Amino acid sequence: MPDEYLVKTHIFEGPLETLLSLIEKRKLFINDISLAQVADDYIAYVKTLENFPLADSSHFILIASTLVLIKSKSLLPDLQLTPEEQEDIHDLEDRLKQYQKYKALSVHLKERFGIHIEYLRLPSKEKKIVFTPDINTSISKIFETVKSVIQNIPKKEFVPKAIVQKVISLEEMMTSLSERITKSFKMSFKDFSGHGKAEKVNVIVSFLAMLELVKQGIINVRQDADFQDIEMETQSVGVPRY
Amino acid sequence: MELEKKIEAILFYTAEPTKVSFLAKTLEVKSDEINEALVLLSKSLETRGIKLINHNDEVSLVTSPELAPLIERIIKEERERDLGKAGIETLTIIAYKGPVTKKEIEYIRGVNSQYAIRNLLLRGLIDRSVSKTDERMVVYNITSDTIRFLGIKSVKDLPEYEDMNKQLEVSEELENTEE
Amino acid sequence: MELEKKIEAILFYTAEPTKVSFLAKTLEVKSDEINEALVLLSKSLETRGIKLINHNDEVSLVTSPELAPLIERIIKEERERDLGKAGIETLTIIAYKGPVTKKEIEYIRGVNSQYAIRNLLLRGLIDRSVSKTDERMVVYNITSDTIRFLGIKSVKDLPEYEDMNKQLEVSEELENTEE
Repeated sequence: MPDEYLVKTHIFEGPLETLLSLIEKRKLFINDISLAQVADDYIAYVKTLENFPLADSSHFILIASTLVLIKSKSLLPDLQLTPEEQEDIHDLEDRLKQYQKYKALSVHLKERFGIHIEYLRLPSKEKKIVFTPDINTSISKIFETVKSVIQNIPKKEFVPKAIVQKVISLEEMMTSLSERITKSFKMSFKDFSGHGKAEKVNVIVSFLAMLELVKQGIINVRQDADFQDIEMETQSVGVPRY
Repeated sequence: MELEKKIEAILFYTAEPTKVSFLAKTLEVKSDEINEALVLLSKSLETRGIKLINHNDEVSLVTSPELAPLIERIIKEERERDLGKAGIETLTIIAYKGPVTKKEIEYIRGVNSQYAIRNLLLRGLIDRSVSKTDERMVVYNITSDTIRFLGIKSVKDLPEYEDMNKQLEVSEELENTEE
Repeated sequence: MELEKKIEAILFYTAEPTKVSFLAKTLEVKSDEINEALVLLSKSLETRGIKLINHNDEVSLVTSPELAPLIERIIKEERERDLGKAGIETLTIIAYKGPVTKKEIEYIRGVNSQYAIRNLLLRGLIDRSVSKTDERMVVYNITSDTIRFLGIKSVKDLPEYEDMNKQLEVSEELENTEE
């Protein structure tokens, strides 16, 4: 295992922990408003985690996608969320609240653990050793046991090999988006994101990238009706700011 | 002779966590009677240098927590104390929420908790058992050793323990009615 | 805190006859004070399941003499008890892998094994010795009594010994790959 991994894991914070610390830094309560507020900071952090070699990076991206939903909803109040998406949002709030609670409780344990240990009596020498096998002390039982013990030994590859599908990075998506928009100033979000074909995460990252471009004033978006495709066009054709 | 005297002698002799059912069988009384006697024994030890701890139907005699510095003066080997952040967090969830599955722990922490769980198992701070409600599920609980390391008499002595359990029950009820 | 509480905790913990002079030194008081406290302690234990004995200026805590038959019964119970899953697994690993350290056993089983090892030692199924390659390490082997009981001449006669022994090999760095 490369040393680099070890170093990284020591400073590693999980996605919920990251998100919670962003909220707590701003002294906010956990709700959709505060989550929308910290979404950008969180995504900026996730960007720094690119090429993070662990399965956990997918946890980060999935939470990022829920945050994008929350943020989109706050920017576009008319945006209709599916019951599944609403559930995702509710779920994230709930998990964060639980995590916050346990994190606070863990302070109590940390303060107590190993400080005032209650000691058992040492193994007494007055106990006499008497040879007392039991019914299982037999060759056949021992042979049967050794086989099952060997089967359960943790494999040397204890680290879960990231079987994560390659999730398109935010950066790549932004570049691709701005390039394609300068080529044809009008295009639809559906065409761009490959909605229906691409992974859900990629669609969300596309959407996020689009919102980011709107914010930076590079493109305009228009959605004529709920659930209809979103039209994107550049404000100043041929003058990309990148 | 009073039951609590006999229990004290047995626990003194065994010098490790001992099941209430074993005491009942050996002393030929019901577990309820053992539990009543344990309450009396615990009370009578209040002013003494040793204490009774009770966890998951296992009891043991231990030195008083406030005497830890004294005992440590006569222990030769250094004790490892640092569990790390992941270890403490995972132990907290298991202490307050146990019996709990790996999946539940990971849901709350938002990260893979395999190493943290394994490390706690190796240190004897948690144990693994089959869920009482679903035999296919493996659940984790803290051990009597954790109680000793925390310097408490029972998991109920943890700050906010009762509150947490009440809250958990309420949220579980809500979940059930939602379904 | 009262001296007798401290003395009680030390005697409880050490579980062997302890010199009054050692108590005086550890508690940083005069031997006379220790002796006075011992009288008080002895008195407070009168109604308890444990007693203080003082022999040639060596003191220790023991179970009350009138409870001796009870303790005899416990000893018998302990010896007749099944080894349990933890016991048989630990014995198996020591048989196929001995000489083996506690840490290796725990790494292979994935759980703390101190109580299982202690029980196997008391039952005379395994013994402990100092490693030939590293004097600071304690290693475990099955006893010659166990080998004889199994009806073999040496552990090498266990089925598929070489193969199983190799498969029980654990990697050098044991743990430490923690979060």
